[in-house]
Amino acid sequence: MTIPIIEVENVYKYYKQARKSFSDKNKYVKAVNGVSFSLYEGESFGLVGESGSGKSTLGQVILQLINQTSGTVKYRGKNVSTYTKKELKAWRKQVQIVFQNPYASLNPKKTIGWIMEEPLNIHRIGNKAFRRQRVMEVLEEVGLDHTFMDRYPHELSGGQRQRVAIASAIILEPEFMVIDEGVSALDVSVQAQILNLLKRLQRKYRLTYLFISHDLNVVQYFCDRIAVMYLGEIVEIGETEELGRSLKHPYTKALFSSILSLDESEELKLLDGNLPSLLEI
Amino acid sequence: MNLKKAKSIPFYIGVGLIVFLLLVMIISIFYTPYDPNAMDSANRLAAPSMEHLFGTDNFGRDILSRIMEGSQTAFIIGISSVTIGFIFGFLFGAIAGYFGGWFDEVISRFIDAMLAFPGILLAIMLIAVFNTGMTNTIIALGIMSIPSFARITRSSFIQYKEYDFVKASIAKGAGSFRIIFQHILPNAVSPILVAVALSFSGAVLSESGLSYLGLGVQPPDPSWGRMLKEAQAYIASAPWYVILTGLAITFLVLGFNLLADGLRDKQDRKA
Amino acid sequence: MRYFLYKLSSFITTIIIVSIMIFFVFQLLPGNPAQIILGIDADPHQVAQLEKQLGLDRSPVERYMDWVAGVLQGDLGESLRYQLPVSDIVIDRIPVTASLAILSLFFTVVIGVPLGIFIARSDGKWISIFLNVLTQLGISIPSFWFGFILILIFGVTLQLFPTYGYVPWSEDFLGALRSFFLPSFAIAIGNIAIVIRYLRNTILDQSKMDYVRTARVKGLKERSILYGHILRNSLIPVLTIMGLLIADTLGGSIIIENVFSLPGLGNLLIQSITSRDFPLVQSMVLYIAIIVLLINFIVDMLYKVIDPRIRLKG
Amino acid sequence: MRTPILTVENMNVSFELVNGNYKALENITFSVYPNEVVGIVGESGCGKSLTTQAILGILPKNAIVEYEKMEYKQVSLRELRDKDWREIRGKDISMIFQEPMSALNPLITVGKQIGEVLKVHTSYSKDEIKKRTIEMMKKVGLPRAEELYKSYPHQLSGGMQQRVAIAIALIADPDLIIADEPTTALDVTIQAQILALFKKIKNEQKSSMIFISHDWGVIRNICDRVLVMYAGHIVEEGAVSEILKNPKHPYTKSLIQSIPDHRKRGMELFTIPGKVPSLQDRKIGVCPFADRCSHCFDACHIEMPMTKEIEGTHTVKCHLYTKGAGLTS
Repeated sequence: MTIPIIEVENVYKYYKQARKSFSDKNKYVKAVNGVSFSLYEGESFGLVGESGSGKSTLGQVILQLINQTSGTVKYRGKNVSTYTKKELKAWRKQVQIVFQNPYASLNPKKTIGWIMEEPLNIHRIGNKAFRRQRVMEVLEEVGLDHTFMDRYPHELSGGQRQRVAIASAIILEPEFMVIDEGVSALDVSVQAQILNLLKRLQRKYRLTYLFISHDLNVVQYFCDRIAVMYLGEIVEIGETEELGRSLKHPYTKALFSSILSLDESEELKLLDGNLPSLLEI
Repeated sequence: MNLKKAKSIPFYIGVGLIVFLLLVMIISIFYTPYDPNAMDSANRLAAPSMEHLFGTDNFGRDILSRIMEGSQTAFIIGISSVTIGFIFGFLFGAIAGYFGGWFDEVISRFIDAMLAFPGILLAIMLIAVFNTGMTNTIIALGIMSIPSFARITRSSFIQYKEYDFVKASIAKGAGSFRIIFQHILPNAVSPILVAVALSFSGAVLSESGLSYLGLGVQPPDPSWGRMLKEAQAYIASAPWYVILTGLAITFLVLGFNLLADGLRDKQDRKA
Repeated sequence: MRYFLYKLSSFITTIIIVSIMIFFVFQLLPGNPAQIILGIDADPHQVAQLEKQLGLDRSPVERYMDWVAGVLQGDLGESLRYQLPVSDIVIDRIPVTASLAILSLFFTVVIGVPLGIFIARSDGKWISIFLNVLTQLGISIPSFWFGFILILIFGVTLQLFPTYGYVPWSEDFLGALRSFFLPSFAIAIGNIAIVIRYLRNTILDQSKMDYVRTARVKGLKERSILYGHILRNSLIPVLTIMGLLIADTLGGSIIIENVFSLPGLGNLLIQSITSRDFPLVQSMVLYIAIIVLLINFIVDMLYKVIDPRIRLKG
Repeated sequence: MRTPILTVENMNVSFELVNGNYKALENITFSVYPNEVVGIVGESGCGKSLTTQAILGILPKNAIVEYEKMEYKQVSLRELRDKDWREIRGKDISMIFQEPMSALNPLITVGKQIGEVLKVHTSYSKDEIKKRTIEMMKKVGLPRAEELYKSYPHQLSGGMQQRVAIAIALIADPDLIIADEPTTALDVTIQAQILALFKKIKNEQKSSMIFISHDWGVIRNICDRVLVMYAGHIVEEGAVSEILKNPKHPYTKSLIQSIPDHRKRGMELFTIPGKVPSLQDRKIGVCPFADRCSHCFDACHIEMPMTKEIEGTHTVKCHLYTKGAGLTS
């Protein structure tokens, strides 16, 4: 737990709002507003915040699916913006992403087998027989059998699709994975299955997770460290156990007091006054 | 019969009309009841009979034979102008939608500008400059259908570019080529197919209009629109001439419109 | 206000692009207008002089600027055939085309909207399939051929309406209405079918929305739900195709004026093409395109008034 | 025993789909008492929303609803004609939905949408309606009510939109409010505020509520009694605290155990194998949970268990308590 695998330094992402008339000045939406933190090998790092807080944008900036306005993202000490095209492609084997909506994250026109094989095809790994073998192995790994190979996404349930999305992400045996609200769309019993699966895969492949979620219960269960994002900034960061005890930022206080516990002794307590929501500012 | 099957009836009517007229067109290449251009001054404006099923025109020519021959022109114009519109529209739309930036800005402006011309006016203007005739009609109608293809292609590319499965594939290292051909195109096929069918019916309709105005296909090439122009003078004395020729146009256009609607319906039901 | 400025700026940009497109398409014309006016046997010296007079000796860019500057001042150039300013000729023809377009749009709305509502409510399986095919038929019929059919039925057989020519409104209001009735209806038929189909679809879509459920649990009558909630939301998308319908109407009137021998813009356009009067054609095409753009601009403004959600999202 | 405000006995709902007729709800029986909040909990596809929509009669046309008895304040709803039904909706029974944005008409000001209920059900004058609307808006915690009266839904945040929806549901002072996942679409901090509002309503209005949620945390915080639904059946019913402390049905047990929270960190979460069967895959006449249940035995695949009373109002539908030895754990 000494060398960081990912370092985010002073990252900003501003979106330019389209100018609608000649008299307009350029306006910006500050989706990510000066964020720095590091992720260490093998940990699960939680990123919590409400909708519009910039947590998803940050996740995609780290994977360079969105280019940051300024700041650097380092992978194992190397600035990823300086990668050559070839280096970038090689790096993409090491880092993966799983999205929230299992209905949008699989190409509806392709079979599960094709989707699973795609990463191997992109990186030209093995021959046809090897790839097929590997796809079946990984499918089994996530709890699906080989009969799924010829099926299309619409024939699968939400939980099954999410397993396929995870399987196609781990088939390249990455080191780092962004889980962008990866269990939020699922029912409780299915969510538990997927969370257990992610934990098991983490142990097996020594994965590092950036776990993005709005659900504090899930994050507190799943993650070792938590960062709370609000209006594009990280307002609080710390070990999961400690974070709950000593809250400083008013938003984090409100957030933690909103957790609905099943424990008899914990009654829902509400802070006085309305906290400004993003949309009202 | 269940609702889903019943809902497909118009689609099959459309396919039926197209197949029927396609057969008529193919037959007409080898056989027509009479020589479409053979005049018979003794038999002018004859009403439909066993001899002349659709009657004869003002020169005594067999109307059925002329309608059959006219179907060749309709299909040629439809297929060629849709091909032109599709190739250029798809190319512009795909590049604009996928890469965005200034190129998209320029293309979108041009699409907007071309859509400002009320349908047939753009074709009329081009014909005015290029002159009439089969080839120029095809070019004019082809250009006319570019903006709709470009717009549909552009919007599907923009739409699918933002989909999670495309982003997931980029995250796995996929390049533009793979993204376009494996991920976006297979999903964009159905809206483009709908546009092909609509564009075909639009071309047939516009050609008949242009030819009616004398700006489209010129003799000796046969054309339903020009037949209607001739028939207009005999609307009172030989109404079948007008009615039957117009029905041929209507059925072909209807066939493709029903086809397009059915395709769109299937696509919506899947989504 | 910002919405207005934004729409205005895109309206102007589009006009500029349209005018450039038109101008340069006409630059592709083979032959020399001066030669065309004076005939093939004309004295080359005279031709050169007329060229200069017409400005043909200058660069296309300069001539484009001249043309645009003229258009901005209401000067659309001079017709070769009539030897008259284009704007004078065009102005005479406007009332006919405008009457056709307005009457045709009137038919479209007055017939299309109620039928659309009616059809959305009749949800029988077979009736809706039948109406589906019927409205497709309406869209597929060539409007000029439908004009013939109307002439055949109402003009020739029933003798209810005149089949060609027109009477000015100022002379005989009823007579004018009668003369515009059939051609307007012929133009409208396709648009009526489009409005019916479109409105039916939007009503059916809107009926599935959550706010309809809210209205229902408030205890509203089905009638009040339809007219108070669903219909307003359904008409907004219909308004978006209004610009398209108006363009269609003008396009349709180009042909229909020739069917009914009405001396409107369409009639003039075809005549000037046949007589190769290109300055007239060029200006008229621009003129019609600007009208369409202007109407679209107005529709956009209306849209803003009716839909409170429209801010700057375009 | 108090008299219930709403009683439903043996309600069945089935859907006529393209390829046949499918039972979506079976033998739904429950009551709601005055000033009581009844929760309905379960995973998606279990029939929570269907139950309430069937009661209000707002299901799509291909749904067939049958019941032995359905009474609102001792009046059978079966005999009601359309007109009388409309008088009950909105005035006596009102409803709040999950997505506040889409539940409001985008083209009508929020003030008008709230006041519309009074326009339909009362003969108040325009001014009176406006006055009451603004009062109600203040009551549900909408700031600057006079200004907001004239605003459109899209100008409000999600939390404020949901407050408008709540105002619509409350303004005619109904005796029963049905809330269908009213906080699910909201951010957690906003959810906490809305839940506090519901508590206030319960205390001040003295109305009854049916509160649907998939979230046990929400249920625990707001409900007195809870119905646990699985695949179209009510499998367990009882006081919330009792069920959380002492769940009897294997489904309820494992569902509660599979909820992640910080106390379970580092532990494997309890899971139920498989998923909720879709409408087409359901078996009729047997225990719906049998295929996923680790305690299942012969009887579970043969017949549907009877309702067994555990203690007071706590009941369960499981063969373990009628035929088996009961669960020991």
